[in-house]
Amino acid sequence: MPDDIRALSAQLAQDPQSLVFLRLAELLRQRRQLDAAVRVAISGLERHPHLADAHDLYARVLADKHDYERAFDEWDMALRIAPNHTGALKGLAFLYFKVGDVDQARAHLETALKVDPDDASITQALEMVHQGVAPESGADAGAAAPAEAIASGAEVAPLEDARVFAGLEGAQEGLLLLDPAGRVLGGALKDRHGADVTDAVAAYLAGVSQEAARTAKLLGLGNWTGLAAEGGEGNVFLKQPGPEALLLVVRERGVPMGRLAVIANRAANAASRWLERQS
Amino acid sequence: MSARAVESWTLQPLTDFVREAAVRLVLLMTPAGQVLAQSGFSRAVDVMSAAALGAAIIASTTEMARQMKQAPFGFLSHQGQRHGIFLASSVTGRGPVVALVVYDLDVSSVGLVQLFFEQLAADLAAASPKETVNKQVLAADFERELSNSLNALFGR
Amino acid sequence: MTTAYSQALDRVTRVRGVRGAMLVAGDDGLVIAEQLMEGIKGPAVAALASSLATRLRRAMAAAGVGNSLFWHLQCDQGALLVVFSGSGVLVVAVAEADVNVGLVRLELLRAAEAAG
Amino acid sequence: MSLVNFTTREITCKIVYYGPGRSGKTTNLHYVYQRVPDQRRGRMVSLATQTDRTLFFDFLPIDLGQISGFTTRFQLYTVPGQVYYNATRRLVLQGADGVVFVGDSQARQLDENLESLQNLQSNLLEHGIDIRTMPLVLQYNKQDLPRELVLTPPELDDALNFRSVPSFPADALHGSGVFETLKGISELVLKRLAAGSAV
Repeated sequence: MPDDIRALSAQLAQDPQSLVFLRLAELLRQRRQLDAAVRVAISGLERHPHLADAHDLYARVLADKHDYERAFDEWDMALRIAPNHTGALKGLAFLYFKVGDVDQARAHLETALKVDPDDASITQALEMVHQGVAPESGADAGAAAPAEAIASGAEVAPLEDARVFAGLEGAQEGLLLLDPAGRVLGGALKDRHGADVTDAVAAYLAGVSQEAARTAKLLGLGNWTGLAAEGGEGNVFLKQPGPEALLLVVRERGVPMGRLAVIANRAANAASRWLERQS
Repeated sequence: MSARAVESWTLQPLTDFVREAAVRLVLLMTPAGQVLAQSGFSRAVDVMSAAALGAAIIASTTEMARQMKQAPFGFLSHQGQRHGIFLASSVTGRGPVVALVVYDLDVSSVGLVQLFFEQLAADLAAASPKETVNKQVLAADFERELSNSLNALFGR
Repeated sequence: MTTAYSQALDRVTRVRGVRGAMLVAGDDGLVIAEQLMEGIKGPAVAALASSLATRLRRAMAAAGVGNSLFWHLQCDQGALLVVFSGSGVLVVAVAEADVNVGLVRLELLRAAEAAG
Repeated sequence: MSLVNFTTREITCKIVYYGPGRSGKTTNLHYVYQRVPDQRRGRMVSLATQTDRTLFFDFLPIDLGQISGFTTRFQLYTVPGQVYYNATRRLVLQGADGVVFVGDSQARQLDENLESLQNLQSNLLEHGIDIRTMPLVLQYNKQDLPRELVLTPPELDDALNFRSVPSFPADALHGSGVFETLKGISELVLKRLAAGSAV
């Protein structure tokens, strides 16, 4: 079992009520461990039956298993809970497209676009629906059929880095913004070999910030304001730009810690401005 | 995490401890091995075996300390490949309570468990009712029911 | 052995603003040696520093930046600074918020070397 | 010290099988273990030597079900009989609600029975307990052996049963008397609880 899956499983076992099942099931889905993903999704749904994200997630797993009828029901339920859930709208569009109902597919995608006009994946999917073909790339590896490509748009990173960290040095990489449950709000991380490690790092960071907060509190050090760490291959800086967010900056070892702190402060400011606009 | 208490005042301190120390199993018991509360166990009877064994370890090390004319040990720790076991006792208004704790080595540590055990001990001492419980009397027909139950148990 | 430890810790605590230094067994979060000012709870520092270190190490491994060598938890009323020695021992300093981080880091690295 | 909880309506009692080495205490527990349905018993735990002599104790939790609306559980323990294990015997005896003294009926074992009974009395005293206040039954085990080797129950009563507590002849290996003994001690222990004197 890969470490990130193990870590998420352990986190879920520790706190079965937490929303970490969303990340775990998604990771399992991406690794094509679909039966395991189903189990995790269902047990999550049992605890959070009114969480649209959970229905959306389960629907994606079902769609991957080609169980389209139940996937339809789940996306439908997600929409009943959250009528503007773009993931569910895209999912339903995918199913409609798949059965040849282009009008419904388009209608759902257009609703989604109204909710999130900046989501490039929706525009892209709309184009596909118009043309009836898919571009080569999709978030899922491998050759995606047109319909699957639309659905895979549902898992494009929820925000684009440029929007959160616009104008910052190195905004394209090495910056990650998370919510307290460890879900990615913006940014992405790649390791030295170019592999996307966003999910795995995000999963661990929530635990790091909780432990940092507890340590500061129990040792009577007040609130923690930052965590700087040197690694053999690079340096990291962790900050809390707001009560509901966690920011990680990763730079190669050549970047001095002081400079890293400056970058982190700037990124934190950008992130907190962005967070304010969201609320 | 599923926590269950025979003595309800132990429940809140126990739940807090499980969360803070990130441990897998906890058993609170009397030094004679009677279970007061547990968290994380799935079958009631396994809890009893664990309690009997845990109490036995505490009893034997306490006896060892006594023979060495020393104060009883503060805590006992055993570290395996993946899990650690931590045993310690504390004093409450209702008498001594022994805690048996099992934790995953990659999630918690003996230091963390020990740190939050101190809190648990303080919480238990604060939560324990000081007055003795009113003695109540079991129903009069209990002898007949006992007899029936024992007969049923042995299939007679 | 014990003298070597206390000498190593001595140098750390001599830095202005450092309120205590200790050697901690990284895996089990227990104190190996300590030199602390009044009011600092050694066992709590040891347990929490080792727990945070473990979590941080995993996150850093996942991020592909290698083993963590030094970290610094900045708080508004103080700081925790930690260096990893090769043998799984953490050298920990508890300090004021405005301590000279570079100097403490240097002394922690020296202490780590001395501790083996 | 039994645990009686009137809120959750649970009773847990500790019963200790006491007696000289090889008198059949573990055999009693094994028989109970075999006869009690799965869902009514827990794992039997034996801390034994390689030759199956009890080293520390055997332990068997059983569930008596609902009695007067109380979920009632018994924890059965044995102690090691060998004289040199007295420290462990005293530890296991701690907190006992009732004692089953398993005697060996063989005539040549009479002295060992007596010695073990005296040892029980003094170990209870170490815990501050007068044996006269402790629920106690006697079991005269190995009554299946040839008649010329064993003493009869009345003879054993004369020799061991000074307090005229309930006594039961038994052949624990084949099960006769095991159930009667357990029932006997259960009644004494629970009667004492019912009287409200032991809570």
